[in-house]
Amino acid sequence: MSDLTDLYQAVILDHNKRPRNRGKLPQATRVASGDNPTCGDNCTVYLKMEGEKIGEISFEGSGCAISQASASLMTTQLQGKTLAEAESEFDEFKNIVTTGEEPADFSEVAAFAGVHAFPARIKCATLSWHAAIDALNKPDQPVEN
Amino acid sequence: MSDLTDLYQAVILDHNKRPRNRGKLPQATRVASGDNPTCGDNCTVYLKMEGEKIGEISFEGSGCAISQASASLMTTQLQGKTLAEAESEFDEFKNIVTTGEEPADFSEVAAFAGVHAFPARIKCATLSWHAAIDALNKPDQPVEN
Amino acid sequence: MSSDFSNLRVDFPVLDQHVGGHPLVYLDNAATTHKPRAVIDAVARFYERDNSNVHRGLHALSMRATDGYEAARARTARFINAADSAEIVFTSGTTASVNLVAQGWARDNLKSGDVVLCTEMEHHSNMVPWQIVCQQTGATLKYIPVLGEDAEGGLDMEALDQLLTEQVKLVAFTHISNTLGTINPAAEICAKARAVGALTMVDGAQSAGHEDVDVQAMGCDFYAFSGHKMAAPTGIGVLYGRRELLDHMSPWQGGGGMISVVRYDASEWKPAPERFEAGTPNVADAVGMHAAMDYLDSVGRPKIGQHEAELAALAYDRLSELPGIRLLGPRSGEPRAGLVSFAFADVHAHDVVTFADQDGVALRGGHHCNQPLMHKLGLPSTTRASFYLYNTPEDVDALVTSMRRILNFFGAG
Amino acid sequence: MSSDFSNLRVDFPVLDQHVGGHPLVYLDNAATTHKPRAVIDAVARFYERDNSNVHRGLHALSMRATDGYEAARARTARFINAADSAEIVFTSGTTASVNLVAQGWARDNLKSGDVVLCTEMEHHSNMVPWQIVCQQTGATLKYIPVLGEDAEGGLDMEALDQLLTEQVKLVAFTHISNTLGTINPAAEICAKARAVGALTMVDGAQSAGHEDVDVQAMGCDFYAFSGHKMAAPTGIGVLYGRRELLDHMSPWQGGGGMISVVRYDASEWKPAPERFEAGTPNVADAVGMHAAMDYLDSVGRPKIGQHEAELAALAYDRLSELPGIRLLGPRSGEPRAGLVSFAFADVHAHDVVTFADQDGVALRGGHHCNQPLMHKLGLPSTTRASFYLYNTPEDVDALVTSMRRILNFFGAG
Ligand SMILES: Cc1ncc(COP(=O)(O)O)c(C=O)c1O
Ligand SMILES: Cc1ncc(COP(=O)(O)O)c(C=O)c1O
Repeated sequence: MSDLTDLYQAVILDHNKRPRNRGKLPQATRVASGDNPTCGDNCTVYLKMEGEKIGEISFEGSGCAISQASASLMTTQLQGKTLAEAESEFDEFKNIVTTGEEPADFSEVAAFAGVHAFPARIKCATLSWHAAIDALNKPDQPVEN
Repeated sequence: MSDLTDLYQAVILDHNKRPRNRGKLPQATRVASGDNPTCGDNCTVYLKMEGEKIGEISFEGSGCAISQASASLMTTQLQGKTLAEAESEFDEFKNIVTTGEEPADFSEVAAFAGVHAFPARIKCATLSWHAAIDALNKPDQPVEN
Repeated sequence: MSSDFSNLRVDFPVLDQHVGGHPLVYLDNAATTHKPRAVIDAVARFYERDNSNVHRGLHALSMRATDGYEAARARTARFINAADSAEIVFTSGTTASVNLVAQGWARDNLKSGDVVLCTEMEHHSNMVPWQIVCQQTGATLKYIPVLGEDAEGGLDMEALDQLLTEQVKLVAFTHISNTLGTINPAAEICAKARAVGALTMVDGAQSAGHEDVDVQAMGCDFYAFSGHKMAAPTGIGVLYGRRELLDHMSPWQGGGGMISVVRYDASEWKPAPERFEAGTPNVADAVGMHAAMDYLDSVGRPKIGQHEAELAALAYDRLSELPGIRLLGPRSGEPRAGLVSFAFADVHAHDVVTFADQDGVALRGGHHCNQPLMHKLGLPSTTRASFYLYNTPEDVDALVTSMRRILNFFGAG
Repeated sequence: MSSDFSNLRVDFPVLDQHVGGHPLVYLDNAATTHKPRAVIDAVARFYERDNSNVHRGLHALSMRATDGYEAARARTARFINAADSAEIVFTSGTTASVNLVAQGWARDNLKSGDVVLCTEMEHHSNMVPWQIVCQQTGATLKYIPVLGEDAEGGLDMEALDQLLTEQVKLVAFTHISNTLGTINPAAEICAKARAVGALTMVDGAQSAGHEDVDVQAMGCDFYAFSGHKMAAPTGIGVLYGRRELLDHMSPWQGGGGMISVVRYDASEWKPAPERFEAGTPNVADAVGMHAAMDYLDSVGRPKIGQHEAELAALAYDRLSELPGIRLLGPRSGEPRAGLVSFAFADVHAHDVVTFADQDGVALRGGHHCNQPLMHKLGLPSTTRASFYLYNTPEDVDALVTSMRRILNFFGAG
């Protein structure tokens, strides 16, 4: 059970139970979706840009605790970031979930280190991040909600 | 080696070396061919009918010693026979090569009893017989040689 | 619940292991089953004694390999009561068998205006090949609906009667649903199809190793199954087809072994079954499947099926007591095959399966190759527990205990 | 002739037996090879410890099975130096691999006026699929001729230059001929094909397990081989395809595992390699093939190839002393792979093989899935002796002694 509590840390259970920034974003200017059809997980990320930076961010979708918590945490991490900054955050996140190395600076994303012991779950953890980066790479345009 | 000399009995070696009734039959009225493409064996049987009976019979083709000897012996057996008689001879022959039981009446076809120990060779032994029966089942008509 | 069955566990070496510190409780049998020692040994023995290519060989090993391969074919014919060994085509599995019929029969015989009938509960392997061939030929694919909000009502047989027009050329349906546990009335569907002149393709992946199958009594035209789902090796499966049909079908693959004559400009085919077995066949695994058939029939497939069904019924009833659970397929007391699919309101199937694994309980979570049905039922995925002869009532206990623990862990208990 | 090789015989349990009262001398390796203990055990171990379905599973066994299957794919990529594991598609064998390209690539891309180039020495498995798809698409199949009355001259490379027009869309050729022992200049043919914009499909059935293969250096677009011809189990094979090609090819089979989205009306496919692996894959035999690759590379494929070639050269020279013999393929002293095909003027190949079998010598007699070439050479069939790492010069002695005895028996000596 040690592995399991590593995987389902309190941070993750909390984000899963009370997701932050969940729901559509009325004034979103960019949106992108991703899914993991083999699991039925899916995630849509909405962005309202302020210049080069993310002004507001939200997500919608369904999936396991790992994917929901990761999406929720992702929104709190990327708020205010540029594309370049978001990409480097994602690189760090990918490193955490694939290697289990916890980042030097104490941060909530460290909670995802336990995922590395469950390779089949890595895709769950990164799904929303991929959607966010996809959205960031799009041009601004009115989004039909 | 006992099996082998059973298979290649003197009768068979003799018919293989000096096949009887080999070659085209100029006045043939019926002809049929068969082949065993997986081995490259092939056999054509020519018949000149006299009423319901086989007047003259010959074969052509190439194949292993078993198939050549069997064709040669078959021509000597079926000479003068009707379709019904030929079919019953073939039944007896099939019985010999599949069961190894030698016929009660002493006859050359008993030489083929050894084939039953080599199931892969049964087709070689029966190829020419099949062609002969096919030919017998056809109507008489001039055959282009 | 015969106690004979727990004695059989020792025949399956893989069961003798711990996962997450707990004894393995393997409940993923609808995905694949384990192999008894007799099957593992039959494959090894083939490689140790008889290994050779088949058909064209005249030396001792080759004749033994050919005999072994053809004996497996004859055994398979007996296993499903086919009239003739020539009606048994060895393939790599159910999926390949269905694709063979789709491309070898349907592609030549369907045209615009024709209809293929499938069911809403089909596995992707008996659905996607029909989508593809309908797209290729212009035929239309229609679905027999599944009744009930939890699909508890089975196939809508009245809808079937309406859908079964003269345009229908083929009805492709699963004998037992791998997602719902529903047992379809195969003989009845085949009879109805035959009455309008349609052929039938029965997906036997979940039935062949679980009950006595008699394709002649069932009256189907094609029946497909996989070895690995019935105690046999991976990589081998079967297509049964009525001889008249097989002998008139186009080959699906060209190559060695399926030809009678090859010239540089064109070729001629052997009759069935060789016509459909291009290339060197999977001899060792056919021999292994023969051993699996002997094993299953020595236990008795009707007994196996009853045992599994009892375990599934027990699991259904025990699980239905859990809070927030939604159970799919036949309700308690209704006939059900040896599996149960369910979903919790607040815990996703992935979390369930990962959690159960730590308790040593192997489950499957996902869409079970049945995405459109999941979509219709409004579920992203379910958790499935599926039983086989080596499972026991204690395995059901372990399942239920593990489910209670996860509900507690996620605060949903 | 390194003595290391006779030490390897003990690794192959099947060799330790008598046939017709004589120790088995297995010279039918071009048809199928034997499996070392390490491979037999790897398959058994998979069933005993890790057996499970792959891909969609989240429990321990399923993750181990997936890891084993994907490790086999990565190992296969290294085995032939593919740039990327995603370029490795597991199939049931060479024949299936060729058919996959014929139906997945050629059927969509060929049209009337296009040309597929094949060779006169192709195995039916790399010939009949092209006949079928040319018939389906209206493209024309042409053949690169083989030179010499005993086919001793190899492919006619000048004719190739003439045949290689802009109309040629694909050149399909064997790396090593299973009938002649000819080694074709694969890199050169691929370069010439590329120069006119044609793709290349290399049949590696006789080369993959016999020399270090580097698909990137060879410059081919597709390369196919079978596990069973290189010490691995039956029922598993490989299609290598360049990623850009695979990602744009249509799936060949529909079903579970190859889809990303299935709706009742239509479906979408996963990228390669999954797109081409519908259904439950042959996991155990992929794991077995991994073990075979490790085994072969621990011995060293270049050493294996050289050893076989030495035995074949020895056999060629010794056999050429026999009366009435006709030997096919490269002449003495010319490069030749590890096999020899021959025919006697007065004794048919069937009689030769049956006779040799009684001496314990396993040979193959027939057309070797190369009917049209046999026809061109005016031979109904030949006898073939083919060698692998476990054969020895003593095996060549046994072969020659047996051939002398049969010539005497039939009064042809
Ligand atoms: C040159 C060649 N190509 C293709 C094949 C076909 O391989 P398989 O029968 O394993 O599909 C063979 C062997 O039979 C061969 O020797
Ligand atoms: C009902 C059903 N049909 C078809 C299949 C496909 O079988 P396979 O993957 O062995 O080809 C399965 C299992 O995956 C199944 O459960």
